[in-house]
Amino acid sequence: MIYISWILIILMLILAVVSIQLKNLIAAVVAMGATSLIISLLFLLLQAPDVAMAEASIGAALTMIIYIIGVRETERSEK
Amino acid sequence: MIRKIVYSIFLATIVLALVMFFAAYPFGKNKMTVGEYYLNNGVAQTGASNIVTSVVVDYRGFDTLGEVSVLFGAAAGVAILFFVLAENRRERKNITSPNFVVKVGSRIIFPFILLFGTYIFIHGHLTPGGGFQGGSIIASGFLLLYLAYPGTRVSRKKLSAVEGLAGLTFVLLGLYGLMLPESSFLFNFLPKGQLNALLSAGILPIIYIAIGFKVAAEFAGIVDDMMCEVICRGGEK
Amino acid sequence: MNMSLELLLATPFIGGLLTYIGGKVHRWVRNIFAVLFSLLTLGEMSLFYNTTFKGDVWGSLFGSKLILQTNPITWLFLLIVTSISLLVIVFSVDDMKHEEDHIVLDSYYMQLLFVEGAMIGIVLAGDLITFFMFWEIMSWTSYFLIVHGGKKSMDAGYKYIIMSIIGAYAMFVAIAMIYSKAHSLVYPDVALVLSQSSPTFTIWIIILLGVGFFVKAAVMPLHTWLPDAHSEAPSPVSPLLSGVLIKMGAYGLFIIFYGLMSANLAKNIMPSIFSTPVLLYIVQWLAALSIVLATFLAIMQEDAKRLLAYSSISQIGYVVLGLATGTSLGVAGGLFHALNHAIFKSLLFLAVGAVIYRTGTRNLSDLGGLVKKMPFTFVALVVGIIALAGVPPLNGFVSKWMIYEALLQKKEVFLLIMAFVGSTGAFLYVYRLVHSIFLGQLSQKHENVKDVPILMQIPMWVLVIATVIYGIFPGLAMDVIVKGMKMFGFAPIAYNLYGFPQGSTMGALKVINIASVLMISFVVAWIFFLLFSKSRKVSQYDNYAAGQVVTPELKYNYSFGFYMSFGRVIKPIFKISIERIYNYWVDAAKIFGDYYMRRVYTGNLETYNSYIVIVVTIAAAAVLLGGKIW
Amino acid sequence: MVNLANPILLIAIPLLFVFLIAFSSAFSKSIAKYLPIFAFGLNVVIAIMIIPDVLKNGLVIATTAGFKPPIAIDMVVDRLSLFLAIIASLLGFVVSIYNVFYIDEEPEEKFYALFTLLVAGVIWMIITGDLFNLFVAFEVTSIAAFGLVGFHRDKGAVEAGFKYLVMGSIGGSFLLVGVIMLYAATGTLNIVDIAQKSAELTFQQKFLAYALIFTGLGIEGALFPLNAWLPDAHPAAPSSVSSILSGIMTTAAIYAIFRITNTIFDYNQIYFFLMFFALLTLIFGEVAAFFQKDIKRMLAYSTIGQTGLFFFAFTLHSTNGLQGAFMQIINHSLSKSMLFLIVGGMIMQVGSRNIDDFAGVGRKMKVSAFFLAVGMFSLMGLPPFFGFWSKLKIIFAALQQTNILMVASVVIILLMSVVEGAYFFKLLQAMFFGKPKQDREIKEASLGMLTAVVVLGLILLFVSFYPTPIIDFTHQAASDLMNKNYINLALKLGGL
Amino acid sequence: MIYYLGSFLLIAIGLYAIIIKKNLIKILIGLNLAASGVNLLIVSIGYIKNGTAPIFSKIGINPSAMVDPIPQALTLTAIVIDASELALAVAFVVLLYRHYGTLDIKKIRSLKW
Repeated sequence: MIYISWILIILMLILAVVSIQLKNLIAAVVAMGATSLIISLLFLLLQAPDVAMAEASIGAALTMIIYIIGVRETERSEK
Repeated sequence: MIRKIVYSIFLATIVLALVMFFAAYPFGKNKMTVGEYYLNNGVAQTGASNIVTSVVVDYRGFDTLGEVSVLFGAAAGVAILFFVLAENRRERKNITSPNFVVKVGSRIIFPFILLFGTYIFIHGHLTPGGGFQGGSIIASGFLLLYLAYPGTRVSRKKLSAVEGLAGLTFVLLGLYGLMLPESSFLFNFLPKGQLNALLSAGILPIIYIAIGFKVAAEFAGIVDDMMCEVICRGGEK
Repeated sequence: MNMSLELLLATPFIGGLLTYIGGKVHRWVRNIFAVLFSLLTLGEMSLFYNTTFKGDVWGSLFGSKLILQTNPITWLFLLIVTSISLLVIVFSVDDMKHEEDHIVLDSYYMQLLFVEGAMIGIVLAGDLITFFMFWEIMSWTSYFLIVHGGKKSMDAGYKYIIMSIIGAYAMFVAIAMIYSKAHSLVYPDVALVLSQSSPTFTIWIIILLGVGFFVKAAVMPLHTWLPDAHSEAPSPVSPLLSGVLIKMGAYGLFIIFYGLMSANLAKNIMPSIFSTPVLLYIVQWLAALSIVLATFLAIMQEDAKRLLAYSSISQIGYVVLGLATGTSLGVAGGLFHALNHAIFKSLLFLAVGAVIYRTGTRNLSDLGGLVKKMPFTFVALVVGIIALAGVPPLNGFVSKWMIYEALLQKKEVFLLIMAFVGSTGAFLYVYRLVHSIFLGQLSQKHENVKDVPILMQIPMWVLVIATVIYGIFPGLAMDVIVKGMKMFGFAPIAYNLYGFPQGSTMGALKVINIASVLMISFVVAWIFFLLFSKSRKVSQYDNYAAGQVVTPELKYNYSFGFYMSFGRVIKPIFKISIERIYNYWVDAAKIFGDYYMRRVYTGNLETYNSYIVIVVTIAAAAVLLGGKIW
Repeated sequence: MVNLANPILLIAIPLLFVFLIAFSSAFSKSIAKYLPIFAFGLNVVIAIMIIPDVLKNGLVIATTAGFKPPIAIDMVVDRLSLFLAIIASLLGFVVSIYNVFYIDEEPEEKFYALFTLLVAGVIWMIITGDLFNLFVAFEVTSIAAFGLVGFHRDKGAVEAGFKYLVMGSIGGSFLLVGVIMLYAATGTLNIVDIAQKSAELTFQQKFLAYALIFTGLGIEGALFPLNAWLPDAHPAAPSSVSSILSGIMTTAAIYAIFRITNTIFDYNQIYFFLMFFALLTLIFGEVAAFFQKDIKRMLAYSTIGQTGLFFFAFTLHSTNGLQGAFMQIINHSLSKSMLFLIVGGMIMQVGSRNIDDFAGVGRKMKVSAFFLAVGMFSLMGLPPFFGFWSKLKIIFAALQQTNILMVASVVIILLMSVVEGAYFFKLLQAMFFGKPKQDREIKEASLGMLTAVVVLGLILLFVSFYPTPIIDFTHQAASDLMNKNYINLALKLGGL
Repeated sequence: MIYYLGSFLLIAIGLYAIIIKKNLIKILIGLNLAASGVNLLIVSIGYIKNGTAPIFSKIGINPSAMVDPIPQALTLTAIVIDASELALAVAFVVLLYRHYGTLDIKKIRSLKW
């Protein structure tokens, strides 16, 4: 159980850094969605199924959609 | 460039201080005091098998009331910001209509998503999940409709009616608790029923259903405003 | 019986409100109410004149009682306040009539009565909180009075309110420091605390309170607001300001020097030079400086009201000089001069106000020759300037004489010289006033100028009579002053109704003799003038200058730059003007503040967020470094 | 009969009306306009009915969900929080009357719903007894305020709203981390319970949690480095909203800091550390206000200055200091909200927010100009008004022990009130004695808006001329909070 | 222990993005990351070594083996609050873009001191 969480957390941190540094905003938002998906997996590992479902459906799905609509309305890429 | 380094040093000190604090409370240690009480007699007092739900709705129900009003505030805020007078709404012309597969597929999947969402918030007090999760699943169902049929518009009147009704049931249930001799807000006055039965745990399922409708309506409202922002504003920059 | 003090204090305030409401009803209702209520206050005051009774508590705040009390000294100042306010209100009924349209006169009369009420509150106060409360009410109500005078008066009022707030807050710190030690701010307890506490504490208290009173009494370094405020204020308000308001500063100084600090306390807590404590000595020198410099400035003025304003600064310098001498004669002289100055300065301001009411200008150079047109105002002005210069039969003489005598007895030679320079200077600017307004040729514009209506003349005549009475019978005021000073621990001075008896420290003085001699010589000169036929009656305009006929609009009596030559002598003194220094510091503070504001609230969200992170990092660092925060 | 004197109703009723407005907007647009008035009218009545219990035993605890406090969330109402709740409901009532005449932009029912939510959130923050519930109330208030600040949707409002939102959500995250650290240390979320359980924790362990909570609430409570959003947000919001924002919202956040600092983290160094913040807030607030040309920005900066003042009074850590702080809170919330309402009416008449265009307005709008002068004098602390008593109390408390630092801080305070006097008199002067420049025909604000102003003005005048009940009330409240019987009363009543 | 470290680092990355990045969307991403980090921290505090999810699907499960339910309840609320805040934030960003025409925070400075 320890090793899976190590891998997942490191993956999450990498994805977070990626989502910040990416120039293309859509890709950045997708990376952010991926981090929250991994976080909901971590919640499962922490024996918190309720929160995992909430994080998945709200954090990953709805927030990402709202961000993508936001990006579509403004500029696609940074600078 | 120096700014980046300086700020990273600041953030490093914050992280270090946090680590120092949490060193005294190692990861797996049992830090519960009130938590013990909930685990030991949660089932007896609220009748729900999912203790998290009993904490969310019954013991700390007031937090959830606050949380629901935050969501209401956000939906109202987005509605204010994207408010467009009726007369200068214009349909956006050049929307690429999605191909056939998406249209047919979404029409088939949509009822199943609704079913799945309602299943989750009806069984909130038995299985993991509840009003919030079920509601957001239904909202993503609506999202699917927007993707498949860009022109569709959910009537805002109905949405705010559902929103208002659900909120009213929540608060009125709470106020009814005050009428009783125990006179405390959100008191669980209905019979608890036996464990793991669908109609158990008093007012918990009713509240969670209300929350499910409310969250679904509000997120649908927000997404509808956003999509309307894209469609009916004419999309000009 | 004790209901009276609260009633006396409340009447002006209630009167003010009723006048305001009356104003809504009709103009005359308001005027009548204003005059009625100030008359009522004067009546109440005279009803209890010369009776003293210890404090009756009208409230309590944070553990210290609020007390109203009276003693003869308060009656002296009450007399000044109520009488001058009544005369000013009567004067302004007509004077402000023509400005009915754009100035809101209802609030003007209300503020007049409020200022009167506030000053009564100050004088009656038995403890420092009531004193301070009415002190601040006086500041902001008088601000509203000053600002009624049009655009320039707004800047003058603004400067006045800022300086008086600074002064008030200096007093606030002192009161708070006393409260921290004594928890009760009634005068006797405060005196007790001051006598027990450490010398530095007492000196700090005295300095802070002194700053507050110096600002209001316009002693030299803090006087910059007075010339603008008194000259820009509407004409009936300036007599109230310079006649009465600055006396409150003098009353305050009297209270802290002789009320809070017992007579000998000053001696033993600080070294003394020439037998006066060093603090009082500095005050003496400041007063003397302000006498001399203000007189020089008054001489140079072109505007009548500014001239009178600077003369107020120098005359109040006499009062403060008298108070600071410390001997009973000097203090009595100071108090008496305060009364006299209130009377003749208000008379002068009313006279100049009458001239302005008729001619519309107060610039000395384009007035002239009004003596035939406005005889009564001329007589009033002449009586006022004789009193101001300190010529015997009128009231200015006795009090100045007592101050000189006190300085002589204390062998303060330099101060005496400066006082003399001040009073001789007074002759110069006093003559300037009467010469350029009334003597000389009448200019075209003022052909049809008549004298002021009756309602404006009555206050002037009352004041003229008052100067003569207090001039000839100084005893009237002296018995109140001496009885009051006995309560503050001063040796009594021998005096009688007409002046000072044979053996008194002051040397013999019977003003009635001097007055009668003057009267007789005046009559004799008048008879000579009538008997011996004059050569020929010549009209002022029948003259020539070097062959060129002088037409009526060309006036040959010069009045612009009257003392130009004298001005060149004292020019070097005025290179450093205190006003410029203050403005310099205010502007520097503004630039400094503006610069830092611009850098902190930059409008950039990034910097705002970094502020938040910085605050948390400081806390985190503090925890990491072992949690000792300095 | 159900006893109505239950503090929970103070929050439940406005929330009920929020959802009622949402529900009713589906049918008819116009009734949403009058619902907030009923909501807060009921609130004021209930709050007044609670007064006898609070006076009797110092504290009223209302539990939710039928369980004792540490298990469930409870509402703790002591003297001052009740008084603040009364002021908040009264302001809500008065301003909702004002709103009916002031708001005419289109999404009206959304505005009224958010407005009711805002005041409900403020009352929630004041009386909640549970730490996480405080975070939720903080979020409810902020989200409603974000929406309302952006209500006008013009360039300034949107920028101000966005900045306020970003800073508010950072504050929310820090507050949440702080709350969780306390939960990890003690296992409960009830304030009184945490105070008991965390008593033996060393300073080093608890200080970071306190710093995070302080930052979170400080952003909302307009303390110096954290209040950069306030000068943009308050002017951009509609005047009725900014009167609630300045009047009671910042006060609620500061009151929350008071309660948490006095119950859970009670060290002497903290008060020294906070005094540093308070003085900076005062200085920057007042000096910045002096340079403003826009009248609402000036009032917003003066809010920062006043907050600095009563936060300084709190950091004196003595009963007198607390009493001075409470009196200043009462003075500030009454007069500042009245000022914003008046200025709102005047801007509607004059058409611009620049001070120079306000010349000569005082003559035309007599009643509102009179109450403007009353409010400003009370804020400045000039004698006959309530501000004088509270400033007197604060300075007396500050100079309790005359060491150098205290005298220096008192000098700073008085210098800053001179600056405050400077810019208020500048405005008064232009208002009353300036010549009206432009031709716009200015007439008095409409009757409905005036009733709101007159009600607040009369309360302020009553309190100024008869301050003794308020002084005793605040003295008792200060001694309650000071010598910890907030905790022992809660223990006795709450039965932990 | 890795969970604590992971959540602290996630919060730090979020804050880093908020302060350093110029683009509005990146700031919002930073906000979301910081909020998710805080949620992860809350849940990981409630975890008890080899405890099970706090659901009594069968009668017989003994409560002492269960994980602490309170942090999960708090996280549930916190997630929805952050989501609603960020929805409003995106709305503000869209309006800002329409008024200012740019997403660069440095250019959105019309309200100065």
